Amino acid sequence: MTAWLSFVAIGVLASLAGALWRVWRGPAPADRMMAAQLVGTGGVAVLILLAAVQDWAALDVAVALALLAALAAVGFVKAGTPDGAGDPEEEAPPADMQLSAMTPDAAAQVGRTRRDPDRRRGDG
Amino acid sequence: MTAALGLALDAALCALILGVALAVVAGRGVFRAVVFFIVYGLLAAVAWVRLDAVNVALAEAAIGAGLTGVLLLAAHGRLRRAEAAQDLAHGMPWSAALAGGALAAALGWAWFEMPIPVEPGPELAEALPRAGVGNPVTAVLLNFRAWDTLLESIVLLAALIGVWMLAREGDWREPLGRPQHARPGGVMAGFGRVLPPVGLLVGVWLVWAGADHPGGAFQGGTVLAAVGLVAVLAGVIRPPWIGAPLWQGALVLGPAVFLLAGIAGAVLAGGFLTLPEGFAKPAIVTIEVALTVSIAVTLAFLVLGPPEAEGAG
Amino acid sequence: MADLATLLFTALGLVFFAAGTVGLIRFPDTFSRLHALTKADNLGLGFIALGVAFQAESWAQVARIALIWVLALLAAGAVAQLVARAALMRRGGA
Amino acid sequence: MAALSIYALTGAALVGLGFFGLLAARHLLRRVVAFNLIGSGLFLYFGAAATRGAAPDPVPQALIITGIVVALAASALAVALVVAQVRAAGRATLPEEEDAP
Amino acid sequence: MSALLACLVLPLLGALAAVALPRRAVAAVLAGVVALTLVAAVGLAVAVHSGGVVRLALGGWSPPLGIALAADGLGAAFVLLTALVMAGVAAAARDEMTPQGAGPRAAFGFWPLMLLLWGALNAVFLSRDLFNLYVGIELLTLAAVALVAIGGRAEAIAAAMRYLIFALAGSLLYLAGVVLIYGAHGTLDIDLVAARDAAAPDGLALALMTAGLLVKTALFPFHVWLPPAHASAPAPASALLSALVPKASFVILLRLWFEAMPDLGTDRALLLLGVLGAAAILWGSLRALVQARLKLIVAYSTVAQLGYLFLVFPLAGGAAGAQPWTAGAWTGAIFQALSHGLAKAAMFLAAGLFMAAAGSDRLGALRGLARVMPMTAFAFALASVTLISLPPSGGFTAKYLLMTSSFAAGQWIWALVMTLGGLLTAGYLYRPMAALFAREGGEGVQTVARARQAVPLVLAGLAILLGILSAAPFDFLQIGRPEAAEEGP
Repeated sequence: MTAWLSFVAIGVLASLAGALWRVWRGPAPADRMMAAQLVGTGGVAVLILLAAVQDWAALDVAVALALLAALAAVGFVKAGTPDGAGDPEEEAPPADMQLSAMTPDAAAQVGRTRRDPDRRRGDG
Repeated sequence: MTAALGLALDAALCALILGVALAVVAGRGVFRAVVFFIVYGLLAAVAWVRLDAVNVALAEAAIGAGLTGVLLLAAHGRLRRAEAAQDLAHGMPWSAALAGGALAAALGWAWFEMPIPVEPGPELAEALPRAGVGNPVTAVLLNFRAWDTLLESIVLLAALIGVWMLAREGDWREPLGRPQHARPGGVMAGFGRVLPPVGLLVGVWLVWAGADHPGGAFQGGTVLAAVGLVAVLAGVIRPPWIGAPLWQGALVLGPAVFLLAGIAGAVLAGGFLTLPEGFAKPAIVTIEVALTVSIAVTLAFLVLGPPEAEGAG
Repeated sequence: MADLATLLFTALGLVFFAAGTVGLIRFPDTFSRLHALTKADNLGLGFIALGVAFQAESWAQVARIALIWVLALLAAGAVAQLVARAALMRRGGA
Repeated sequence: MAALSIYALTGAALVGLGFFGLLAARHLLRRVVAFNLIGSGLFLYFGAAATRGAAPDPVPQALIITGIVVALAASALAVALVVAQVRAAGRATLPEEEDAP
Repeated sequence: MSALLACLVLPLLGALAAVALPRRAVAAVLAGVVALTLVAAVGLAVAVHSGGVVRLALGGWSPPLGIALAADGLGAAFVLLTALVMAGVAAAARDEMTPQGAGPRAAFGFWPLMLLLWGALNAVFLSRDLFNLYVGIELLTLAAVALVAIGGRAEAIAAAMRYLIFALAGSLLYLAGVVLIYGAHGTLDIDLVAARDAAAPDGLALALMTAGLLVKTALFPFHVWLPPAHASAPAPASALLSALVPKASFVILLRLWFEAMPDLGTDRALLLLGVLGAAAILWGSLRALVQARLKLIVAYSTVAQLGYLFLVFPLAGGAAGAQPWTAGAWTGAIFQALSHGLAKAAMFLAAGLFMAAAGSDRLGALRGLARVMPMTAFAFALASVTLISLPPSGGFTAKYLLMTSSFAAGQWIWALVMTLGGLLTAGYLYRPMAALFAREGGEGVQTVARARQAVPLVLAGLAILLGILSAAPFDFLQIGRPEAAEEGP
């Protein structure tokens, strides 16, 4: 079984090479991102396979990788928004983003989250 | 058969790693380099598992692929306007290629010339049972070479103060990082609410398991930092400002507990950083928990960057 | 029996990964690549996870494998949606 | 041992590639990336060296974890400096390296 | 032992307190930490003087498992130098680095960074473990780069960036050597490395570590990062950076070439280090001659003065063993490092006061300042005496020792370089002195409090005192001196 699982791991790695070609080519940043995402998923798959082959502790690595891949993905998406700090689901704001230029609910969001530190200060 | 397949796996993995590294260095475009670097981190984590170093694999997955990636991505998001500027040197920089090649060749040569040392095997085998924890890497980090680890936790603090020194004068009292925003009720905001509880669990588990299984303060702290960052990026929580007392306390808690434990060792057990046998495990766990808090907060703040006012390009 | 299940599911997983990669390389535009991809790689991971779960020595390991898959699914789903949106915005703006 | 040599030589090559990148890159963010590549390659080399004996030596693993964390701290400061540099000077290169296109 | 411990722990605890405590409490804590650490440094020196080398195995684990610390004459002397300079800088910056004076950002950052730098320096001066030294110099680097960045202006940020790139490249080269050492010998302890069975990659390891440390010490031709970095930091930070930081990597170099691997010091390698040092003396001095700003003159002077340190390698190093002149050369180089540290700190602090008074450090703006600030101008002149190596300063003793050794060793070329360097030093320091002591100018400048003017004077005076009392420090520096530099029968 170990041999077979190693073989599958090699196969997944080989398919990752194809995904890497897409990261290289692009052309859109979204292409690079999605391809990188595929590499991430593939890496997690390889780690799961290695857990069975070598050491079950590798599962913890896979968990950490999956979690951090999610963070990197959010970073990806954020980096793609006009001001680098937004959310593609907001209406496209002008390049020089100001509070006044935000959609009402986005402004409300900023206003709401801004109250948080004050509340914390009250607690502490 | 299995051995041959294992070797093939290693070869394939290393080929991918080298290809990715080449793409990082040689490809035009900063965004491409950053994306390839994140991919590199993923593959390196797999390589560490192959090298029977799960503790390192955890650190690499969390720090190399995760936090460093987000750090670079966020910076790239800021710098797009400056990207028109020059990316690589013009033409082929032969002297750089020569230097890099010589260094690689020298290290490659050294690999085959390097004898396998006997030390510190015997000393280690003798001392490990007295170290208080079952995970030998944790024993080295928090007992045998605790002074390294203590200094390292302070290195993080120094870097953070350095990052803060790059704030603009007028922004000093603002919350840390750029103001993040997301559509309320949207996918990203939802993400920022679902992921943190899961991540919290994983982070705490890694610290807890670290005493006897792979894991530890740095790995767990990094995961916790990532959790906080997701929440901040998704606009769910707002980061504090410099000088918020509770947070400043969290920053120094780990190094302070570590230093004070070290001094206590000097007073009670006859040496700085000496953990009395029998008391070593609770001491290590206490230090680890405090360190985890500080590491998580410091790393999250490091990635967020200096405080910045609204609307400042 | 467990070995057979492992064999079957991991093989299926590998097929899906390969298919995802082919799609990623061959499909003509960003959007179709995106759609092909998110389905294929998560199915691939799912099958591999399932296959390996048959080899697990304890329920804790199975639970961790499940957690990994859920995390990957969650991330991939959310990200696909956001990326599609971002790509759309960029295309609309250009 | 053969497998270990693969990793060690990969590590050595990574150090060389990273060093090349550090010297050849102009964009400062690329230099930060190259620096990380060097460190990572060095650690891989070290990790392979640590696995040569009968049982893996935990000391290098601990040192590598320390090194990874230190590298992150340095990277974070470097990235913040790049951002500040762009804000202050409008470009992501060092002033003396802005050779004419 | 408790003094050694206090030297390591107090600055770090102080730094943590400076981050966590509210602003008002910080001032009191700072004063306490600075005073106590100074006392501890003196205590350590006394302990080493009376009882010989002080050793400590951290955590009760002795090498190769644990990390060993040791305070020998060399280490204790640098710890004491650091404490003196730090105390001086703290006193000088007390009124400057406040929210009112320098803004909340600099006022918050300067104090913890200064203390972290202090902790890192002491950790490096006392450590016997190669990897621990790596962590120490990384802490040092990050704190130092952050101190440059406090300057805030575009040129300071570019200088900090350049500094960081060079320093990180240097750290990685050093680390590569450490990896090779551990890979081959399974130990990182300097004494165990000294007792190792030689292995083929040892030479490569030493070369890599040395290259990395040379970059960090800003030896010619790796010096380009230093002048802009030291010139664009705030004056108290510049004083720390120029007086102390390059000495840390120099001390590691001494430990490597004289204690860990003296067997690898081939004549050619030692000669190369000496030639680079000589080139640094000449090139740094020539560059200092043509600068128009005082801080840049002082910074290029650091490049030149660091060059003298490297003459120790051809004069005292090598596997050939002890020669009658090695003790003199070895001690001379350390004297140079100590007296340069004191004098350079005084110079940068004085430059800061001139800038505060005249609003600029262009030589033209400094004309006639000596009449308004006689004390500071006198301190600057006194520091110059040490750098030019006029008797009876510490700089004179240093160069006297180095010169007699070079004649005794038959390597008179170094003496020639030193003579030339002395003349050039006099040349580049003449220009700011001529401006300061000019008869006209100096009207309408802001006055600076006397207490602040006293600090550079004290530091410059200590550099002179080092020369007058040279016999006692000479003996002190022999405590725990490595065999390779031991005097012959």
